[in-house]
Amino acid sequence: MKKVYRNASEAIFDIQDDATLMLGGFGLCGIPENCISALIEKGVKNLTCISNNAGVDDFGIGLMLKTRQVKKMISSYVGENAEFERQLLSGELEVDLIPQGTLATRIAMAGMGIPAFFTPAGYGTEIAEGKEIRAFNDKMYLMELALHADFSLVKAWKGDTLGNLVFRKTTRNFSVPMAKAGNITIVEVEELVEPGQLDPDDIHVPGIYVHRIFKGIDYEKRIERKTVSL
Amino acid sequence: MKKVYRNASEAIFDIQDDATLMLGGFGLCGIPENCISALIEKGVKNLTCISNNAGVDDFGIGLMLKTRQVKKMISSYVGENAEFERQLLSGELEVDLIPQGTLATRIAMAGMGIPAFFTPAGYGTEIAEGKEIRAFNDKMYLMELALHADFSLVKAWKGDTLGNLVFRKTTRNFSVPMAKAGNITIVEVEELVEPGQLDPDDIHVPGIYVHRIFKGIDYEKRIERKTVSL
Amino acid sequence: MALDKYGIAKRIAQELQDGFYVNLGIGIPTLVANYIPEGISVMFQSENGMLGMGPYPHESAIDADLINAGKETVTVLPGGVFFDSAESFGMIRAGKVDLTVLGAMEVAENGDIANWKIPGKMVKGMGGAMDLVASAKNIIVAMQHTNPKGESKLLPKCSLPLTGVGCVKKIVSDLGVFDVKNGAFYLLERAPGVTVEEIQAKTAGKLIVEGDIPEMHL
Amino acid sequence: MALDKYGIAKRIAQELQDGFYVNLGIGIPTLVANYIPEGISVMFQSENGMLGMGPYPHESAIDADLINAGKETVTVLPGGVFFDSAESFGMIRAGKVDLTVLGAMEVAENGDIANWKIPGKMVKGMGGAMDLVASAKNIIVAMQHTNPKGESKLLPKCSLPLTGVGCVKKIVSDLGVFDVKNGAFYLLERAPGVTVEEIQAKTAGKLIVEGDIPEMHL
Repeated sequence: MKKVYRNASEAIFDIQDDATLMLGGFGLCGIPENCISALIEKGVKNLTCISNNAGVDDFGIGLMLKTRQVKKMISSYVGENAEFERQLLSGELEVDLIPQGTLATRIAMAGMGIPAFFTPAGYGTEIAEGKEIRAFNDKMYLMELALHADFSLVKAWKGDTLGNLVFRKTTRNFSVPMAKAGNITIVEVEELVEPGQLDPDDIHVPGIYVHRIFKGIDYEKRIERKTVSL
Repeated sequence: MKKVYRNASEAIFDIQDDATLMLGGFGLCGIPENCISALIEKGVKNLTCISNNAGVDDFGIGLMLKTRQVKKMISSYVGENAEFERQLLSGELEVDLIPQGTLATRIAMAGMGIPAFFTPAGYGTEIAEGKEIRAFNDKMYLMELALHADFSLVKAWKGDTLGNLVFRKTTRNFSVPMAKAGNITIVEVEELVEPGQLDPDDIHVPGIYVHRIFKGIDYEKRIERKTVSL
Repeated sequence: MALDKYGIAKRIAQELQDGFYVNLGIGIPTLVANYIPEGISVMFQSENGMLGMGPYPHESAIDADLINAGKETVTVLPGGVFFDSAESFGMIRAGKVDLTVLGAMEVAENGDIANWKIPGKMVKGMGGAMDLVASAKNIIVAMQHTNPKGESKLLPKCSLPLTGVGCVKKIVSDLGVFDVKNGAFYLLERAPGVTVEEIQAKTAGKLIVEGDIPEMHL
Repeated sequence: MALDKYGIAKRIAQELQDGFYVNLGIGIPTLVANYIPEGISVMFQSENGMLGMGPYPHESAIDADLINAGKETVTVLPGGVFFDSAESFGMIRAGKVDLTVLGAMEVAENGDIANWKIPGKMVKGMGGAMDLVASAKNIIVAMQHTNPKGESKLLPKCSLPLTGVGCVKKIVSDLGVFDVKNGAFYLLERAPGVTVEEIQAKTAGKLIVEGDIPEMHL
């Protein structure tokens, strides 16, 4: 099993223009900072990015928007950044908005080998247009499809060399289902350990889903909304 | 939040004849021993039991078969016990056999609020008879429905008074999806602790799914097939 | 006098029951957490993956790995638990959350709600709102009774793109408390000093006023 | 001479590749774990909820909470991980398991497999077999070439109720190794000392013999 890479650039070596990527995180919490930097350095273009949010102007996916590498965002909530809004309004950027639970579940279903499922979210709204509608137990549901990507880019807290992952607090968010859904899953971790150092009862993502792993560096962990109690 | 009960008898107080129950465990591993004893003591009849297996002659669900409390088993693999076979052949017992992954997933979907999904398991077999068949990406799938129960009876290793659960090794099996699926989920634990004593990163079943919890006693943990290395 | 946002939050907090799991939306709903009635215990769910959400952290305890669905730094209480987004919406869809409180731009007398999109304006997305309204057992809308132009937000029919259909059970506005049922708004309580006539004047949808309508106690 | 069950397991073990995640069924497939080629590392998945399954425990290390899908006490290797049954079949269905080895009562020349039910006999259930055969990327069947009556188990069409359709890619029997493709059994290797004629005689389904068929190396 040779899953360990030296750094982000090496781990993303085969991501090409026009690729579809899943990027873990919620807001700026738990985003794959190293992979994003490496994508910018590599300069791949026309990316379709599946990510719950699109970062802020000078951090996260916002950085890739600045460099015009993103063709399309598939998200539930965007527009925390001015550049995003500008590109959207000018037609440079496509956006596909999906209810957050539907987005998370479509990704999770890809990782479970389930091609389609029914959810009530969006019934009776414009989200339902063109979708199959069906009643179960007198409640109405839409059929939604599993969402796949060429690569999943995910940041975990700890990982071992077999790809077993542990997350910290609310960083699990979209990162866990994305890690399981990627055709190729690339994971950056704060701490890379040997097999046996993680308790087999406490692993959030089994290594079988993870193709590449590397120890990330220089985590900034930007906070989007700092709120405090006095 | 008042979820803590003193023992199994008190926790199962409202389980009545003709109830549908999910019972956690795989083989004899991680079965709700205390709840099974209490059901036998209570003598409720005509139960439909959803459980991957049906125990052995003198342990687990086998004990409830002996007392003729089970009308129907919904399982993936049964017949490790003579009494089971006798009742089945004599027509006293109904059995609904479901592929193990389909069974686990139908239960998991109930816990996720997804009424129906597509799986390839059983396509082209007698399991597919009467089911909706559909192709996705040139592969054939069956539509399967979420599986619900009146009560889920589950054994965990540790739990806190809010119902947060932690399992040990391969005892997670069907117990985790069943704990999330029950209309009323009743959990027995080896160790009952106060909120805050379980690491919030290491909980397998959040307490929101758990309605009742009690500290079990006298665990035998029977081993079905003892195999050793010399 | 019409309620301010704190008053709305305070009145909604009276709907909390012991043992409830509650999801609070962004804005006024978030304030509800400050007014939990004494003697009861509730757990807050944040749909980005947490149960047992606590107050904002002290400066020294800020943790970038611990935020709520509004992307604010928060804390976790003893007995809290973290999970991923798929699990989070799984428990929401399965009806495990007892109460959802969220804001709205418009509510219709049949319970339809619109709160995510205004045609012609930059659309930021629905976030988790469509999942929440389609799945929650019990939804209370916290909102101003009228928009900045003074137009009623309680309508015969929503004019904006819908977030969900027939799902709102109760509204607490700055003017009163309303059940939404049988295709109408049933006035239950008036804000202190607000008259039935004022509420009637500011409610475009079908309003039912049965008997004497009490003032709310805050 | 036809292979015994250890020989079959040994030959199948040659199909393992470094980094493979492998699910081994009950019976002969379980034995494959004893013959992992040197220099490669594989992880065994047990569908009751474990990756990194190790050998049977020493008497002193027996743990009732740690069993495999055959309900036998086992161990977990460093880097192993536990999960629940839904997750386990999720990874199976999603094609994350590289190789599945299982037994069969019958295999048809189109890749259909029957291994769970004999009409008229007590049916114990399919367990995880239907999920595994419908989902695995690569399925090798380990089996005796003929049944106790001497009848071929490699058939034009299965006579028993099916477990899955068109899914078997390869068979290792006591007589040889076969690819299953294009509606036929392609003979790849003979067991030591077994002739093509014997294999031909004992194979009821369409058998393709192209060129010189080598003996297998064990």
